[in-house]
Amino acid sequence: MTLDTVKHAAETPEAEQPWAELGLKQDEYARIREILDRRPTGAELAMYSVMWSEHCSYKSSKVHLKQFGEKVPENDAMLVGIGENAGVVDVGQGYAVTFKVESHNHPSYIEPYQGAATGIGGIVRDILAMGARPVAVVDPLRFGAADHPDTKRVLPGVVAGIGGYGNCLGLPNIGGEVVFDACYQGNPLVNAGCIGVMKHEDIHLAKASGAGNKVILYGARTGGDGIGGVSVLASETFDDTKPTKRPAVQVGDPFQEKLLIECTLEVFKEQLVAGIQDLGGAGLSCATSELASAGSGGMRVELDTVPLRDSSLSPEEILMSESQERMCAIVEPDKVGRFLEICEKWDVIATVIGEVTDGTRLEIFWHGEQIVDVPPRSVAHEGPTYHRPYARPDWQDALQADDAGKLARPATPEELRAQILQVVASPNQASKAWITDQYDRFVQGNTVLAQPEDSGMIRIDAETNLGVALATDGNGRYAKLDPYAGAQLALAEAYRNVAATGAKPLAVSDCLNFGSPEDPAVMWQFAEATRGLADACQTLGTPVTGGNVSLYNQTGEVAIHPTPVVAVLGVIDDVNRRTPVAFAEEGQLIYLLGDTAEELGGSAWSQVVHDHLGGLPPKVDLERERLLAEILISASRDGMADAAHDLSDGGLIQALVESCLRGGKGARLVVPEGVDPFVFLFSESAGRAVVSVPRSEELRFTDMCGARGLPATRIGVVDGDAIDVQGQFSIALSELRTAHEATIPGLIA
Amino acid sequence: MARVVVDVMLKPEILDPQGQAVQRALPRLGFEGIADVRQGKRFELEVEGPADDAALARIREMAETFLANTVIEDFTVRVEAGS
Amino acid sequence: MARVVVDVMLKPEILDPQGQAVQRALPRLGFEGIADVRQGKRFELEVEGPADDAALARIREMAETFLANTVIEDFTVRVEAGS
Amino acid sequence: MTARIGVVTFPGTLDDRDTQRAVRVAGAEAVPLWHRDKDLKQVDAVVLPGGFSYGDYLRAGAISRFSPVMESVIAQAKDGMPVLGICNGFQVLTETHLLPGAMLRNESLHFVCREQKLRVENADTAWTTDYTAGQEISIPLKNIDGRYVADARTLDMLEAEGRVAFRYLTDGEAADGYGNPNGSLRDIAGITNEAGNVVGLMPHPEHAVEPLIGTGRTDGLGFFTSILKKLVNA
Ligand SMILES: Nc1ncnc2c1ncn2[C@@H]1O[C@H](COP(=O)(O)OP(=O)(O)O)[C@@H](O)[C@H]1O
Ligand SMILES: [Mg+2]
Repeated sequence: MTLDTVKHAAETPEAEQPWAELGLKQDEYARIREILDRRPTGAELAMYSVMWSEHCSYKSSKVHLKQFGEKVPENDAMLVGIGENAGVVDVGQGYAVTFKVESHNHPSYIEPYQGAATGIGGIVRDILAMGARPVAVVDPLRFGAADHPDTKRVLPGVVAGIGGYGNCLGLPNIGGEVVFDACYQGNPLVNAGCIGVMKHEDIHLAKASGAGNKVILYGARTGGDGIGGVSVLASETFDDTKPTKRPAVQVGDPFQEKLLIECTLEVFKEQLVAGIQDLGGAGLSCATSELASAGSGGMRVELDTVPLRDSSLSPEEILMSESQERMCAIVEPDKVGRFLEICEKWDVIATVIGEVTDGTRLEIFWHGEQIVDVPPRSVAHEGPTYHRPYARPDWQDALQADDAGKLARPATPEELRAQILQVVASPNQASKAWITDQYDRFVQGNTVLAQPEDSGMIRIDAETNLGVALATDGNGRYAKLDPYAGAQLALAEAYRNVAATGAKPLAVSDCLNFGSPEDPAVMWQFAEATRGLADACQTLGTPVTGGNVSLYNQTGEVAIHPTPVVAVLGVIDDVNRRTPVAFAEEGQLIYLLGDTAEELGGSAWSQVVHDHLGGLPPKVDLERERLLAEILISASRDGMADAAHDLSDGGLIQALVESCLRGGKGARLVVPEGVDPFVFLFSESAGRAVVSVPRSEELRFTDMCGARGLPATRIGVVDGDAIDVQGQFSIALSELRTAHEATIPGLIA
Repeated sequence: MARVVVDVMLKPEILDPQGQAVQRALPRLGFEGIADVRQGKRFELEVEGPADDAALARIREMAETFLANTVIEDFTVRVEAGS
Repeated sequence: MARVVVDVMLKPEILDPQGQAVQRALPRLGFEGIADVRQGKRFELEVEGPADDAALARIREMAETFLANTVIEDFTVRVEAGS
Repeated sequence: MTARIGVVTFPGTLDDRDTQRAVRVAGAEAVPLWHRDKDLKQVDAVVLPGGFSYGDYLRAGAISRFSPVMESVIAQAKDGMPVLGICNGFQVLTETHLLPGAMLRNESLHFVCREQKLRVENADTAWTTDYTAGQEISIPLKNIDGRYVADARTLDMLEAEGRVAFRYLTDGEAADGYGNPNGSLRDIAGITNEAGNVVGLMPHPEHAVEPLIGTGRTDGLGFFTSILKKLVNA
């Protein structure tokens, strides 16, 4: 095959090109021709097609995501906002923290182990590219029904992949989620998040400036893996009848990535890097065009210098390859030598593949012949924008009218007791230890809290005890009932989880998992969820610093529940003050904070006992969330509460069971006068938490709640080895433990 | 009883970090002249009854659906000589 | 170029949980009649030059000191037919 | 004057910085050692920390064993220099044959991360004098290739010579950290060489030296205070 050079393209305007196979629409192809004023070469077509895919260009979502930048709350913590590899926030004492959540959903369905592993690898490189040392990962996961045979294939593979990669990198896994629902059967969600820490002056950006600076590609050799993965894999709905559409999956090499991390941190430390970008989706196409687009000039790349694993790769394939464990750095000429030396020290292959020019074009050459000559912004930042039609689905009213309040309730204390055991043992409410015990949570020696605590917490300075906390949450059932409220509830829950550990919520990242944007109903869910999240972030003062959108999560015509996953980052001045979940001291008083209304729509109880989804999700009261968080943080700082646990799915009883089992202590409880025990235990009203208060602190604590106007109800005492609800029932901890802990191993192991 | 061996190797286009790690270590250990190393899995199956065509067909199916992950791996099935 | 294969298997007296896990799963997948499964490693080495006695001797030494841990593993070395 | 304790970094080592911190928490000086360097910088003892050196490809510890630094470590260990191998470091020590036996994939085939209860069986090694024989401790454990095996003769010899240094405690609730987490023969968690200067174990004492971090217990600190006392008093 002859090389399709720029010259050749100009001379052969009529040549047929496979734009449709590469996922481009007719008008998009026409626009490329207009931009270039000729037909694109094969290499250019490859670049535009991957970079203009949904996954890379956010073409369906960006008109909605704009709100995150427009409705910015007052918050001076934000150092780098949306648009970079990850956002950066100031956490004090000269430290900055970067964090982000991303999806690797589709690859993980095809090849669970490698899909999930490379998901961790990708998010870690994003964090590294900001200049930070990665210090922890989290993994919000969604699978199909727990008893479905395919879940037995997908879940163990995903978990082994996340563990296999993250453990080998030496990153503690400090949190995440595991949710089962039939709607994810053909489309599991594998989201992965990472936190990194640096000093303010170490922040690095993805831009290529300074004519004459060298472009260095370093890390793994480039192979034929994942070619076209971005455009084909991430933008197409699965269709079982077309297995040929499944491109080669990518295989990760965590050892290589560990070397890449250490090597990169060392070149940062010696200030050898003027700009840097990780290679993720769209590989070199993305890295070169984004670096050049964000920089001041142009870029020239000699593509034939790229070290290959497979010498038969064509230039188009090299540009599109998604081989893992690669980075691209911009380095001043006199620093190149030292840069290469450090790479050699870490056994990392590094090659100068080009340089920054004082022109305006991204130019790529193959053995001396020009195959790409494009304005980089047109590839990286000026892709298509769709205003997709959206409409509230016609079934939404009926769904909301199907009120969970009508469902049959337990008639006797015995029935209530039985339903509690049933809920606590249900796959979504059961202990996830079988999964999380496969993740290293101790490595790096800075883990203050990890799962099953409300949020993970990492000490970032051993002298001052400064720490950061991270929690991720999302409830697709709530979001299905009301996507606007559902997104806000996800934020509220993560915010509450961070505050429950004593950390002050600072900033937000998100991963928005939805069905096909070509379906107006899905697009409406997306629009509502982003609007809800943006509004709530503004109210709570926690800006969205970055995130990820994953669309086309559906099997055939059926979309997953809209699943916005929200991560909240918090800061704590002294990790000694952190509050764990466990009730550890007999005699301490148990207080319920917040108000309990009858709210069962989308609840765990309605799902487990009645297999029902309908009605409205719990009401959102963001001012109440803020007040609750303030109280929880004060209680932690001033030593007024020894344990705290937020209330979410499963309601009060779920939280009590978790706190009791974790501490190995029981609780004697009294249902407040005039309250229905069933509602008291199972309602999922938001804005609530339970705390255990030492008797000596009771007055101080209740005074504080009273003065600030937060309802605090004394509901019992830590005592014995059972959960005993006066006049209702008693369940031994041992019985609860078996119910809670046997489920997942029984289903999956 | 017959012994059937199923060899499972990563497809040639798939990255093989294990094989690469071995290959890179060899020169350091003083072993030169090895141009490439690939590492895979070997399963030894003891079959009750003869390793006839029917048995081999079943084992091939087993390899296809279970022993190998054909998204990334190839396999071969053979009766071990002398068994 | 010649291809030499080194097979490394756990010694028979060493518990092989990977092989056992495979064996236990087989009946559930509808495969009967497999009495035992052992899982080991297969290395494919591409040798520069001929796979003559000298080369094989070196590879045997490599297997002995490096590719296998002879405290727990046995190995065999052979030239792949057709190469 | 304090003791200088070397901590080796191989490519893929993970717990080197934690181990250095543990050495410092105990009051000794931590000296980073690099795998390509034969020079041990006149340290008084060496720790081979945990991680996935060379990705644990081939076998855990198999490739690291051949690094230049190990040539020196092996030679000096034979001359009596104290060496502690933690997790991956233990795997390296068995691969070098400084300690007998070998490590295999966990019986469960899964990576396991948990708080683990152990009994210190031998409190006379260079690394365990701050414990008492029979003392029960609880420290983090995290591995996928942690199943210790050796032939029966070797095991009998280890038992007879008191060289089983640590054993997993099995009679209690898994939730409380009891149980043999990986299927190690005779519940062996760690062993020592004949001279007592070379010790290897799978669990991670360096993750249990500060009250707030990890499990919130400091049961692992004794390893580092033991060696410090020995070296300072020497
Ligand atoms: N896949 C996972 N990886 C790590 N931690 C997890 C995972 N799934 C759940 N967890 C942890 O288990 C605990 C309980 O999870 P969950 O019930 O979702 O918490 P909550 O409802 O308070 O948000 C949390 O600490 C969470 O971080
Ligand atoms: Mg929580």
